Amino acid sequence: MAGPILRTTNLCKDFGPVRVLFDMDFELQPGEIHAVIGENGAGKSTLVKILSGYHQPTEGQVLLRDRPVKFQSTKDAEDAGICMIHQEFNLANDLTVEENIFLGKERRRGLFLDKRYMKEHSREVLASLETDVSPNARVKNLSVSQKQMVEIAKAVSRNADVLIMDEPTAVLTRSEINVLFRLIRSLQAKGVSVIYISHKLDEVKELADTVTVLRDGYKVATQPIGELTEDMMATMMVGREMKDMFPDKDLEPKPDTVLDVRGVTSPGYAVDCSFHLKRQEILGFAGLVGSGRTELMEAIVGLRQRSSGQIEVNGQTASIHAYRDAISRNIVYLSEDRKGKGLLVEKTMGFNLTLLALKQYVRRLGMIDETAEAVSLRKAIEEFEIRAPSNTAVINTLSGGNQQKVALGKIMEVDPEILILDEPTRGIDVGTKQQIYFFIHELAKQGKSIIVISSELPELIGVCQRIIVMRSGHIVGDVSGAAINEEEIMRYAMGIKGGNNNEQQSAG
Amino acid sequence: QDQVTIGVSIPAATHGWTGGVNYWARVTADRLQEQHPNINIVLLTAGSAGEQANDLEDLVAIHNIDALVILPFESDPLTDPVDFVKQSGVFVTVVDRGLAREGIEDIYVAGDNPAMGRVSGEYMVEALGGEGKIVILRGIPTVIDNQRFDAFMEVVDETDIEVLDWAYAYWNRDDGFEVMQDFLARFPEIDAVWAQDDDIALGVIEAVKQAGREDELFIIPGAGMKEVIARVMEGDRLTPVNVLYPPAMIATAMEVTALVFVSDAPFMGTYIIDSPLITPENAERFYFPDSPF
Amino acid sequence: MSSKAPAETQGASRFTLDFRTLGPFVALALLMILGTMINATFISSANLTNVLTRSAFIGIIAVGATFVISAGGIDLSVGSMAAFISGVMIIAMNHFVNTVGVNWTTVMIGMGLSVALGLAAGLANGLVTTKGRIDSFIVTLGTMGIYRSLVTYLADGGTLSLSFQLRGIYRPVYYGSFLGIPIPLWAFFVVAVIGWIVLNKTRFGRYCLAIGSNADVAAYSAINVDRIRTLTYVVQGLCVAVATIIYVPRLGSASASTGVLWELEAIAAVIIGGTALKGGTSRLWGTVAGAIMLSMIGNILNLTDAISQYLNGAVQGVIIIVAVLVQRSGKGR
Amino acid sequence: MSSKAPAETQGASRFTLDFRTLGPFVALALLMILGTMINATFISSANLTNVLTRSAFIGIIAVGATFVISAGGIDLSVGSMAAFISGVMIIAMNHFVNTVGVNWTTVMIGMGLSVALGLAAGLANGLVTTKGRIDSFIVTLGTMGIYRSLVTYLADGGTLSLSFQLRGIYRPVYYGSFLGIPIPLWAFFVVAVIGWIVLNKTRFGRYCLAIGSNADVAAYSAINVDRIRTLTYVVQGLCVAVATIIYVPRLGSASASTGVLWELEAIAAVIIGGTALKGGTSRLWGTVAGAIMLSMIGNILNLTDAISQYLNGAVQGVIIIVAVLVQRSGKGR
Ligand SMILES: Nc1ncnc2c1ncn2[C@@H]1O[C@H](COP(=O)(O)OP(=O)(O)OP(=O)(O)O)[C@@H](O)[C@H]1O
Ligand SMILES: Nc1ncnc2c1ncn2[C@@H]1O[C@H](COP(=O)(O)OP(=O)(O)OP(=O)(O)O)[C@@H](O)[C@H]1O
Ligand SMILES: [Mg+2]
Ligand SMILES: [Mg+2]
Repeated sequence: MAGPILRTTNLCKDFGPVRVLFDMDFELQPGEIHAVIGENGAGKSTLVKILSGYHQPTEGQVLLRDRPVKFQSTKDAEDAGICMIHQEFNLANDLTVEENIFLGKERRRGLFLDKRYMKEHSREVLASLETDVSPNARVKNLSVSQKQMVEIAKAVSRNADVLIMDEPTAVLTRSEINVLFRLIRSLQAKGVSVIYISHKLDEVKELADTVTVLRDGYKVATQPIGELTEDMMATMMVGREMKDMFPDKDLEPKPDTVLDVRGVTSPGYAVDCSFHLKRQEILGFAGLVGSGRTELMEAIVGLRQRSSGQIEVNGQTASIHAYRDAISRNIVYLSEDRKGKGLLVEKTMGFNLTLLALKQYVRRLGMIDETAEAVSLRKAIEEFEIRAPSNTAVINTLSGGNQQKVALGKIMEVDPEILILDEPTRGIDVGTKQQIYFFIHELAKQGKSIIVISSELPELIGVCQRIIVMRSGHIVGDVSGAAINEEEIMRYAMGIKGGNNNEQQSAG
Repeated sequence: QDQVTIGVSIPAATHGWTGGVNYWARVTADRLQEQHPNINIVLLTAGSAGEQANDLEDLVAIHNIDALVILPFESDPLTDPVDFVKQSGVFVTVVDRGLAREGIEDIYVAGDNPAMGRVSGEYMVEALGGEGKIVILRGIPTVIDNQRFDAFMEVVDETDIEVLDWAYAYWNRDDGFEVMQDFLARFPEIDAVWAQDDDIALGVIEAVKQAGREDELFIIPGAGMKEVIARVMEGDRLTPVNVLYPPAMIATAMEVTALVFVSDAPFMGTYIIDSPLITPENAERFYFPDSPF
Repeated sequence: MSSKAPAETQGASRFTLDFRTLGPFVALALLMILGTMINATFISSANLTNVLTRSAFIGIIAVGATFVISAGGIDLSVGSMAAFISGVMIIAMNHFVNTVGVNWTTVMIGMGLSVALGLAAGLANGLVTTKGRIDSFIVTLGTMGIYRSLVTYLADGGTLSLSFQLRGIYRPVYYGSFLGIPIPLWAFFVVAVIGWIVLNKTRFGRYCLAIGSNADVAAYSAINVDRIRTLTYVVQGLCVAVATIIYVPRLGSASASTGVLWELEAIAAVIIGGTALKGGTSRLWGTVAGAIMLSMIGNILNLTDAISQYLNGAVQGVIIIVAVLVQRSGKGR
Repeated sequence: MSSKAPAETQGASRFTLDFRTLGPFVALALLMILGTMINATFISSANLTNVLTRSAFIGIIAVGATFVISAGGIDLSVGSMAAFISGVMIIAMNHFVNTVGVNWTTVMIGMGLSVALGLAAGLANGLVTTKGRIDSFIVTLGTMGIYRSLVTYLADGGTLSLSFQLRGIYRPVYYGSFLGIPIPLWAFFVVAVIGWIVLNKTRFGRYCLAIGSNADVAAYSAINVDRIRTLTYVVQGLCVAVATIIYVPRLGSASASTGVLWELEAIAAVIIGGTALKGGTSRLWGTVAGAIMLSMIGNILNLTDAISQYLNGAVQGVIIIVAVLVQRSGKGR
């Protein structure tokens, strides 16, 4: 086949009075893996949403195999062979994995659903993703990474000619990413074209054939990957040179323990976990998907049932039964599930920003000081460089990365001493990531203590002084200093090192 | 002659009897307006006591009525609102349910609820020969229902008639059917049923038929629905009699009220509408095939 | 299938799973034990047959309500819709008795008309809800008033009665039996089985759940959300029509008071059965159990005079809440 | 602030924004024009005062319902709760008239009792819903039956009447005026203003909206979801108590039929006003407009005899649907 399979000319998109895409000329060649990168809010998601029928362009054209097309809905695009994995989860929570994978594309035998086929097929697709999610599992009971795998499975099972992936790996660990890449390459071998959006430039370098860079709604460049380095891509994205991704490791934890967790068990998820956190420490939590890190933290801060275990804060036993008990001890938790647990997507930035810390804004007669809220909002927008259509914008209208920034701003409102950040840089561009790393570092410097859960090992290695590794609900490793390197951590995570369960619980 | 506006306020047609009231109010209004060009009648129906109080306000404020004919949804709650209307200089006729305070109304057209219970009771005693087992289906928990029930019990209590149990059937056929089904299942021996209302009775009849116990008992309905009166006329064994409680009393009240304005004769006072026993012999007199009730 | 899934995820014990699905049936069993203790007549086959047969109307309507609710809607108009359809059916049959005669054809015409009206009324509810983008609560509150008024108007405030000659023919549809089981029960059973199959084995059923769970996701999955939603109201209308066909031969009449509060009973049956009011789940057999429970409570209260009649409603309320508590207690949340 | 948000999303023009919030008021204005066209007396101050005063009961109850609904719940028990509270109030006042005497103290005791009962009944609804983890629809359907039965029981099937001596004292609370405006209207206004402030300017109000919008997010924002939810029912109970205090002097009695269907009217007022049934939004002034509209429709139907009384319900239904359509038509979606 000659010529691009999918092409746009002069594509523009307005949301009300705001233009977010300007004269976009984009080309996707058959069988290529085409990465789209750019800062948060650059317009990546908007572009691919137009290509897949979620949005209609304000101006310009989309051409499929050189024929102009006007997708009125995702159905039109899917019928034309274009399928997209949404940046935000697009799954029906009450339905099962299998039901979601086949939603809108059910296979029937006569009048009835061919459940056996669909279940089998779901199982196959999930197996090809090397994930152990059951087709019968209900989506609302899955962890975010499992949900992401279901999203991918859903898209893959549609046998599209053009597969669009909007940050599929934001919540995946390295080994899952490897699986995904193998899958993408095998699809490519079958002639499928892939648009791949990611903020992880190393992945882009590894996977993509071509890169398009967007900035502020404009296309900056389209280049073959060959000559590009990660630094060059970052520079094109951000518009300035990027250096020193991570802050210096010049901080040493203070000797006093601020958080001491002993034998915490959350039935079904985390078993007898013990660890401690010192003042000024940045402690990482690594592990494969489903290792129970999220659940352990939720159990610690009172968001999840705890069947046993003790928690000491600043040397005193703390009875934390509800999240507000944790908050009152200046412990906050940033959820990995931004849309489901982190932010009210139908409410404004301001509403969300102050929700956790609302007590601080209460004045005379229990009235909320809206002026003070507005001040905080402006400060947060400045501090986190949140890019929003307006200060009263609803979360739904922010780009994924900017939503994450609001979520970060929200927990900072309570001025915490201990921060537990679950995937804090999920969906954040390199420039901002760098800011967040320095921000974490700065917080530690101010004497705060931070736990970072991340599926990106380089990130953990870059910012953390010590890293705890979890595997299937158990703490299996604890590395610090020179021992912090990918091989070592992976060995624990995969169970090659650290042996079986109970040995290392009170390590460190 | 001056224009006269008469407001008529009655309960909405939510069950058979009130349906009859609505019918008679409408036909009487049409007839009176035709006969007396200077009379204008405004008819309002209400779904609850509160709504009826609203209607009274509207009749005074908007329609500027000279006379009010009201069949109160309930006596007590409407006493004050009717008093208000009276105090604004309106001629007031109260129908069926007397107000809780005396001396408000100019004319009272009274249905006799205790009489209805008493007549039913007396027939029951007579037909059963003073002994037997009966069940009772009552209407909606209201004062009217209590009056009928108490009067009935007063008669029956003196005899050897045993009331097996009673239950509310909400003046409704479906409830009559279901409650009777359960009574039939529960009591192997029932000699008679006081259904108190024709709608309830029609449900009871179906339940009895279904259980195949038509021969063992009889039913005393009440009010005077045309279907039931037809049965009485035919000499149906299951419903040998009926006890009148005529919805047409609203027509009487409207008529008398209109006469106050078109003739100079004094029509004040109380008009009692009897609750006679309807038997095959006199049934024809109470049969109005055009009425929906 | 829908019943199995959660257990698999939570890796929880089989027991939780079973208890959750069985919840309504456990509650039903407890209620039956209670009934038998209060009065042994309760368990007699005659009484149970009465109770089950009575539950058929609400039950059939509740099957339809399960569709509407699982897709995230609500239909308050079912009771007055039933009254309206009964009324029109009776008028039509009384009319055709003169031209067509006293025979099954006339009854069939009435039945056909009932189905047509049910479908049309459901369609109207559905279209106004989806096209007008109005909350189904408001739309069906409105149509509830409309149908109720229309039947009052048709009956001229009184009662519409089926011609006595026709009743003889039509009667067996309520009072007759087949293989010893009353026809209404057969109808209930067949409607429930079909409902279950449609909800659980067809694309339409799956789409209902998807829409109830998350309408945006459904729309993005190329589902015609408006059409499916509208169809749920049509299914509800059809169920009301079927219920009406069984209802009319029972008393042969319709009036302004026919079907009052049926909507609340039907919705209660659905929710007692374990379907969530917010949509996204469905437990059709739970609905069936819920409907039976509701008519059983009334029956039990009629079998005893231990409790003041005035307090019937209170006992009913307490039992409903306790029944739901019983079935929820198995859940972890 | 919540009222502004959605419009901006759509990046739509200011007009859309305004229209959406103003929707119920536009509908109200249209209704008033209709009323005036039908009968010029409609617009007379005497008539308008009547209508507004009448809307106060439902209006005050609907203010409470706005809290419950915005937090994602529903309360079906308000009508029978009002009846029950009226009944207890009347019994108590009749009792104290003998010991305390025919004076304001007795009336105040009654009022205090009303408030206490309202709070308790609301608390019961809230606790059963949250602690029992039962759908509020079922819980309040149950308590609806319970309160209704209790008042029937207290009234012994008949009517409870306030002693006529006391009525004279208590009467002005409904029939009196202050600065030319009837007391019930003042009460409605004050309750609405307080309700608006609490919903829009306090932490509690914020939390209601957060919970209604997404209860998980609320929990992850350290909000005590169960407590806030429970409190919304308590607020509802308090509003019912206030409405009852105004209701009792109007008719001076309570019976089994007091307050029937008020729950539907209150919920309808809330939804007509623009609050979504699924929670997460609140339009308190919309609720006020909705309540006024509902009583205005009844009034307008009384202005004319062009329409058969039997069809009142149909006209009412149509107007409700059209009113909501009118206000929704401004929306993009
Ligand atoms: N529905 C909407 N209404 C108004 N503005 C919107 C809407 N959706 C997106 N935007 C705006 O469009 C711009 C581009 O958003 P987009 O989601 O395309 O960014 P992105 O490149 O995908 O960013 P990220 O990396 O953070 O996901 C942002 O400024 C965003 O706020
Ligand atoms: N709702 C649920 N029901 C049953 N099992 C669950 C549920 N959620 C998670 N699990 C299981 O609990 C364990 C830990 O879950 P989870 O994947 O959230 O851990 P994690 O370490 O936080 O992973 P991630 O890297 O995705 O954050 C896994 O075995 C997972 O399959
Ligand atoms: Mg994006
Ligand atoms: Mg996690």
